[in-house]
Amino acid sequence: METTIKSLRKQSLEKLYNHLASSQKIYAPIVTSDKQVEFRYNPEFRDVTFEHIRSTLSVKNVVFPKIENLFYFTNTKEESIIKDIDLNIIPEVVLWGVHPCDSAAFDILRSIFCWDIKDEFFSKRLEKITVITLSCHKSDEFCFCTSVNLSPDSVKGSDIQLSLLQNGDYQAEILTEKGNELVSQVPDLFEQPSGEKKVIAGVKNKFDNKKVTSNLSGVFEHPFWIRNSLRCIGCGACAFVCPVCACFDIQDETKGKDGRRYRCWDSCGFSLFTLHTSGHNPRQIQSQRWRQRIMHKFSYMPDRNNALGCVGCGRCSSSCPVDMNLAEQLEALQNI
Amino acid sequence: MARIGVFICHCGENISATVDCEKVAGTIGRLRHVVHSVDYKYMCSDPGQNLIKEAIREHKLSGVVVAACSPRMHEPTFRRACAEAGLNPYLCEMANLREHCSWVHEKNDLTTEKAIDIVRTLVEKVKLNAALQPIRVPVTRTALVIGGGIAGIQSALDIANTGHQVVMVERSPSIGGHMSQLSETFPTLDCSQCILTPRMVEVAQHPNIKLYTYAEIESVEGFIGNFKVKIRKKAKSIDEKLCTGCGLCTTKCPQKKIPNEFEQGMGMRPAIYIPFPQAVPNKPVIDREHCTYYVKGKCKVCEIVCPTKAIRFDQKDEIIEMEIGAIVIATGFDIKHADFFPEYGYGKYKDVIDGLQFERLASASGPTAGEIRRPSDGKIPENIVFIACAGSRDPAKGIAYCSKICCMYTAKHAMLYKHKVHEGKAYVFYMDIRSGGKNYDEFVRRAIEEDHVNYIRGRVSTIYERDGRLIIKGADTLLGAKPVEIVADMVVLATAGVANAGAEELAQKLHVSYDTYKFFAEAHPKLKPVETNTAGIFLAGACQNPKDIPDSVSQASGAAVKVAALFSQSELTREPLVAVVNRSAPPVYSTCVGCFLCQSVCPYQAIESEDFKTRDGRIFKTVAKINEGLCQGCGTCVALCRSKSIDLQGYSNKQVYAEVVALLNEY
Amino acid sequence: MKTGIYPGCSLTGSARDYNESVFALAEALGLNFDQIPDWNCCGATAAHNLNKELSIALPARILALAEKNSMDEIIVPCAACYSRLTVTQKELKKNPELKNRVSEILEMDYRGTSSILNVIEWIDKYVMPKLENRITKPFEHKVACYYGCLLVRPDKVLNYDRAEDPQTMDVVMNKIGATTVDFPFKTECCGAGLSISRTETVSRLSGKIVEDAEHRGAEAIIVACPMCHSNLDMRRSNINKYWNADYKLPVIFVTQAIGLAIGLTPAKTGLKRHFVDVKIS
Amino acid sequence: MSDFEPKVVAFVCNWCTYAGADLTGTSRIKYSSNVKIIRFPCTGRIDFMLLLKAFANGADGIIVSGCHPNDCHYTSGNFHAKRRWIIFRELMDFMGIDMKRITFSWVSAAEGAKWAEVVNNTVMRIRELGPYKSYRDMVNAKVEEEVRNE
Amino acid sequence: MNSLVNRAKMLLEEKSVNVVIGYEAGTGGTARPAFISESADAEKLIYNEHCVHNLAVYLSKQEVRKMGKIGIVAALPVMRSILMLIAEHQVDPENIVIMGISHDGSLLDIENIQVMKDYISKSDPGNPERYKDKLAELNKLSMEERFEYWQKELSKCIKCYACRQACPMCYCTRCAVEVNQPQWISVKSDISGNMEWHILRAMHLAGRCISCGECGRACPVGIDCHLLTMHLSDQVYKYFRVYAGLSEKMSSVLSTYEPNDKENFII
Repeated sequence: METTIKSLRKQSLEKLYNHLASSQKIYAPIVTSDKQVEFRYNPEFRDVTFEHIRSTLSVKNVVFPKIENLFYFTNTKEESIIKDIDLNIIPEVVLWGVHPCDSAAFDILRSIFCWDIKDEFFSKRLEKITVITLSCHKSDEFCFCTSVNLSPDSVKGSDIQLSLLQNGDYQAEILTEKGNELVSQVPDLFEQPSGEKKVIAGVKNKFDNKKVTSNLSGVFEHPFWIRNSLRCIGCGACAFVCPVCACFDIQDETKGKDGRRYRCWDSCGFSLFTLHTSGHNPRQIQSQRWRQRIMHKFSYMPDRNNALGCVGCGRCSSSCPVDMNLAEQLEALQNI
Repeated sequence: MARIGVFICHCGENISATVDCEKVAGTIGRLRHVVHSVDYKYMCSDPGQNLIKEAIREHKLSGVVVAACSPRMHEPTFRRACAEAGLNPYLCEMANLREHCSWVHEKNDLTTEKAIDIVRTLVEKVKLNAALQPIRVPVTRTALVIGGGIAGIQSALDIANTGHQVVMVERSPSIGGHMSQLSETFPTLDCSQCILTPRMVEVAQHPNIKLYTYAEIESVEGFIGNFKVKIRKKAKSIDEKLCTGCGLCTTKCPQKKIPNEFEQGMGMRPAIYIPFPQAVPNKPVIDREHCTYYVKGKCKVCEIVCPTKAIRFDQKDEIIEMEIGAIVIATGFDIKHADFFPEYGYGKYKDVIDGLQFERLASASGPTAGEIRRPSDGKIPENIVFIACAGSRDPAKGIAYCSKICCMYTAKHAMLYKHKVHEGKAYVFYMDIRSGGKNYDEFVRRAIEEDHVNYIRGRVSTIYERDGRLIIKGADTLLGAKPVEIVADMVVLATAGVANAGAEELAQKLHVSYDTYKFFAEAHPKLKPVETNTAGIFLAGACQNPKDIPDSVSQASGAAVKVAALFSQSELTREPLVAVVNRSAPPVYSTCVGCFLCQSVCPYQAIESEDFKTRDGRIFKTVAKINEGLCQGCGTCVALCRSKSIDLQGYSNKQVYAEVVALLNEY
Repeated sequence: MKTGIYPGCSLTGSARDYNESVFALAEALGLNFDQIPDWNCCGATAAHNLNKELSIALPARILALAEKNSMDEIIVPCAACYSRLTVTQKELKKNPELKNRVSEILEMDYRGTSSILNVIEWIDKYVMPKLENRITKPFEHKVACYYGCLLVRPDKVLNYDRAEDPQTMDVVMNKIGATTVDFPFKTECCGAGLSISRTETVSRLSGKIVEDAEHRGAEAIIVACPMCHSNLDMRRSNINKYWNADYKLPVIFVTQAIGLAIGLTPAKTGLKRHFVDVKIS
Repeated sequence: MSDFEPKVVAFVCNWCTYAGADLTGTSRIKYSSNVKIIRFPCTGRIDFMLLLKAFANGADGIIVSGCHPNDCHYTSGNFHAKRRWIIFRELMDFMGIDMKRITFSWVSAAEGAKWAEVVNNTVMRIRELGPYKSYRDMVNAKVEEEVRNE
Repeated sequence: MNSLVNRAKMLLEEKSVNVVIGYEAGTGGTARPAFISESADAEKLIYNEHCVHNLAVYLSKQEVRKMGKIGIVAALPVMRSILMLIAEHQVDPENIVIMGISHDGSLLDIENIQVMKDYISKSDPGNPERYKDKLAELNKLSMEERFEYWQKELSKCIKCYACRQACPMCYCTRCAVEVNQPQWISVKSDISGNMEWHILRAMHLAGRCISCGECGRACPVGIDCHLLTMHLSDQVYKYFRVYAGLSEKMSSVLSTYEPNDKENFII
């Protein structure tokens, strides 16, 4: 459908939120006591923040939870009986106040989870969400969406996009049927556009990702990797906060005769990630793992999923204990 | 796929009276991997054991759980049975349904449920058991005895008489130790040397004993059955083969003013000397510290007079290396010397002497030919005072323990004095009289009643000299702590028995532990009084704590039996329940990161290190390695190891973890 | 390095002779030290029987004053005072709570920084080095050094000289030419404070000390404690009465002996004040 | 809580407490059947993680018992254990895990009666405390998005 | 900080080290660890209040070990970590040159381990002041409240192991959480799994933690996990009178014992 533009008064925003919150699960960002920005289910409107630059974690957990049970089993003397998970109990969720970079990640995740066989857990969850994005009117030195073909007000993966207007009201772009359906529940909150201008943050373009991608094909053995990864201490923070990282581990857990198989987040930053039973590890040292991380996002994925594995949210860099600044390194790679 | 057989024993009525054995067998039979589950009246009986053996063969069992009495009772029985049926014995576990269940609970469902839980737990464990092979360690059947005192002599002879080789190392020029210095011995008053010297000679002549005197332990490596020992043979400066021991050199040596150690400094000896007439070997050594030639660079009188030209001034210390299977430490004790008691004026007044000095005075072969004459002027003392517990049982002086032998030898001393100086008066200051032992108390009574030795219960505060006599000030606690003052001609201090000089150093060389007083520590105060913590090293005599002759001798024989038992086979086989540090293919080699904290927890020094080298020989990884000869399998290192790189066979992490889960969950 | 001196009551009273000898010696050898201003009683042997806090607070104040006047070390000629001050310093060192409490009581802060010298230590440290070719009249006499109790006991606290058969004073005396007899009564009790309450006892105990010294041919008893001195010297008549003897040998402070050795007059070293005439010089 | 039967796991060393418990049996001293024993060579072998696992798997109480100081069959295993437990308890307490639910004891091979006493007192205490629900709830707590068959 | 730069220059020029591990300017006025192997780059080195990372963590990395002689900029916590690493055979003192930084940020002259120990001995080995309030606050809570607190905190944990990776004493090449036979710690990051992980971590650091607080700082989701190890540091001192990282010879508290260790809970 083609986009319709409406405007929402500040007060109506609260009405809209409370309407949604009362009728279903809504996942919205708040600021915690220790200054962390966290998404919570159905928080009070007064707690919901509209000022955050980025939440500590992305919202990927709504479609790719850190723990996803795959099935249950019971071992009898003779056999193992498997019990599947009923996916229909996965609830509808409205994502509120998600920034464009995070919403853009959903498509990329889809390209990973459904590139050949459709991952039913993922796609079931994906169809259950409605995304109300909030375009960015603030940014910081870690942001670089503009360098990965996005912008502070891009509408990728969004059903309704809210943007702050100069007079403090909000503009609503209704982008999809899902969005439309939602609006139709409370039509009178949405008024005709006032013509006010949107407040949109500036995000400096730091590198040309095409250039980076083409450069990467030739630098696998380049000393760059060692030099620029010595600092890396090899934790999984970057991968776990990343809205796009989709690596997972599959585990069985048994207690007595009952057990379950689940999948949970994993990271290519861990040395264990590629460790073979033999003791051989194809990615033995951190530089190789760091290279893998960048290669995967900026070389392999463009080529295999024809999408960049990065939305420029800057979380990996802001949460890195030793300031491994991704954008900075990509910049370097562009001029390598 | 595991195939477990479970055998529930009724133990007659002992178990079945409170536990529903059929139900247990039935429930367990429904568990995964349990292919055979039965109950029977007496599993330990022959038919019972056969039941197990047949089942092993018939059902091709990969593991067996016998639910019966305590494993501490019958584990060996059933493991043997399994072995006989061709199943590795370590694939058999016991569930303790009797001591830990039927005997301690009432008959009800809970008790039966508990029984089921216990058995299930062992089933889950046994699934993870590994087929272990007993550890075989080769044994070099040669014993090393350190110290040539009575304890060392006894051990050496006993071991040698079982037909095994013995190497004896003695630090001084002759064996014999303190016992050779003693005059008569309590409680029989028979002459010490008369009973000792034959033993000394026996040692020297025994075909199975190699004797090194004037020698010390340089270093000890290795472990039980496989020690590598270096012995430093100090230069005696004579050729023992040529020397006939005629002693001419010793009479001609111009340097004669050296305090005689054997006489406890109460006589003099030359620089080339034989410690005492009955010394073994009876050949002189040159004391290079005092020999005029070594001090001034000329003399060599001995060389000139020696009829066989046996003197070797240029002789060097010699290091002898040997393989040893077991070690007996018999380094003995020493007594507290010197100005330990300023208030007693020891060292200041010639006539205040210690017990050993008195032994020499009383000894027929001593400086006074057995007459009790005081050192200062050779006068026979009319009054003599003996002070027991001079240092012992006196924490203020740092010696809190009782030296054990003093009560007896003080009584003996008093007696000897009275026998030699009939009109003399002997006083003994004591705290308590500790005369436990065969005929010991009778002996003390004799001293008091027949020989009229005057026992005063109390301590001496000070001794001082006045007009050539000694004033002893003390208290008589039996007379209401009345101060007593005695004028005597001589005082004998029963100074505390202490660890021998160098005991600590030796202990460190041998890696055996020692107590705060530097006495060697036994492995267990009650049940392993002869063993040390280090397998293959044993204790004999007063190196463990002050002991009298009978105690030393019996412990020495005890140590000898331990050695003989160890030598009874060419290989020693040990339970394979030991720790192992994991090993894996390169480039990992082991997940051990080599922090070696395990080394400091191990009570047995069983943790060594192993290097991994690159082709060019560069060490790139050093990890821990367990010496299974030394490891006793306590597993303390296992619980400590952060990376879980050490595991304990028989109680592996997988096994104990499985037990916890199995005990608490439905299966 | 600033040195202070704490005289205590004795040296300003019954033991003025001692005090004079110390100052005379210092003056003669050009050693200087200042008296601790506003010093108070050390509590001596009495206080700690009554009230622990008091017995600690009194000496603590003295030490605090010393610190306040930035004295790095203080000379304490009286053995009793020396004992109290040292005990206090040790006590407060191992007991911070008490330390704070004491500071409260005193309303002064106490750090325990200034070190305490007994008279022998002072002699060793300052006098001895200066004696080089100052000894004009070597003290060539046979003497018995009497240490008493407070100079060496409790040895765990003072750990100065060995409690049994101490030697330091003998060494000093030998240095100035004296021969010291082997004296078993070095640390025997002189009766101390009983001097007032039970003169009898003092006569008996001190008598033994004097007797043995004389018996061993000593020409004088050398002391370093006012209490010992008063018992052996001031009480001599009682002693002689008690033992009906006529002991004449004088009791001389170690500082006096040194004084004489470097040629100071008996008067200057306070010898004239003794009860038992000091014939030797 | 009348019908509440506590689950108590006992971690004991082979040489003292296990033998002691054997003696309890041979002396026919009765005690509560809620306790089930797991045998270790030495208290030094007992990994603190096993205690957590016991709670995680539904234990309401735990007993850890070995040789008295100086009686350790391996001379020092129990001393090391002692240090480990001193620290472990402080950590548990700091994290709010209830140490009243763990009994630490020295029971020698001669103290059959003491073993029965230790067991009964522990079981009695756990009965009063009730099931260790708060820990179990934590173990079963799920992640918001998690879907389970229950 | 010129003296630091010059020192680094000198060390690199005279080849007494192959690399200097220090700090350089990071994103948005912060600082971050830097590896300087060319004397020309020494200019990059800085030292200011942002330089908090415990650089000792790099010394046990195999790729760093391969570099041979290493110069390391070491403030107090780094020095103490280095002593621990030497004590536990992870660092060869011959292989490192310590560029000590005093509490006021000036360059120290540390020519050998002894000098470093002497410097360390002058400082308070206990937990840094800034953590004490929080510790006290938690200790004031009831047991239930503490349980609540930690459950809430640890539910945030995503098992990224930044706490482990940032810790110099967590140098194991295989961490216990990576053991899956048995699976001591569940891989997923649910509360109990997280709780078990942090208990394990704290226990493994008991008597070894030198209280630099890096684990807590590194945590991307803001869990104060350093309080666990710091609390144990307090306890270790309380019971055993020991602080970690004061000597290169000490064996850790849990691998040693005193027969008379006092406890009040064993019946």
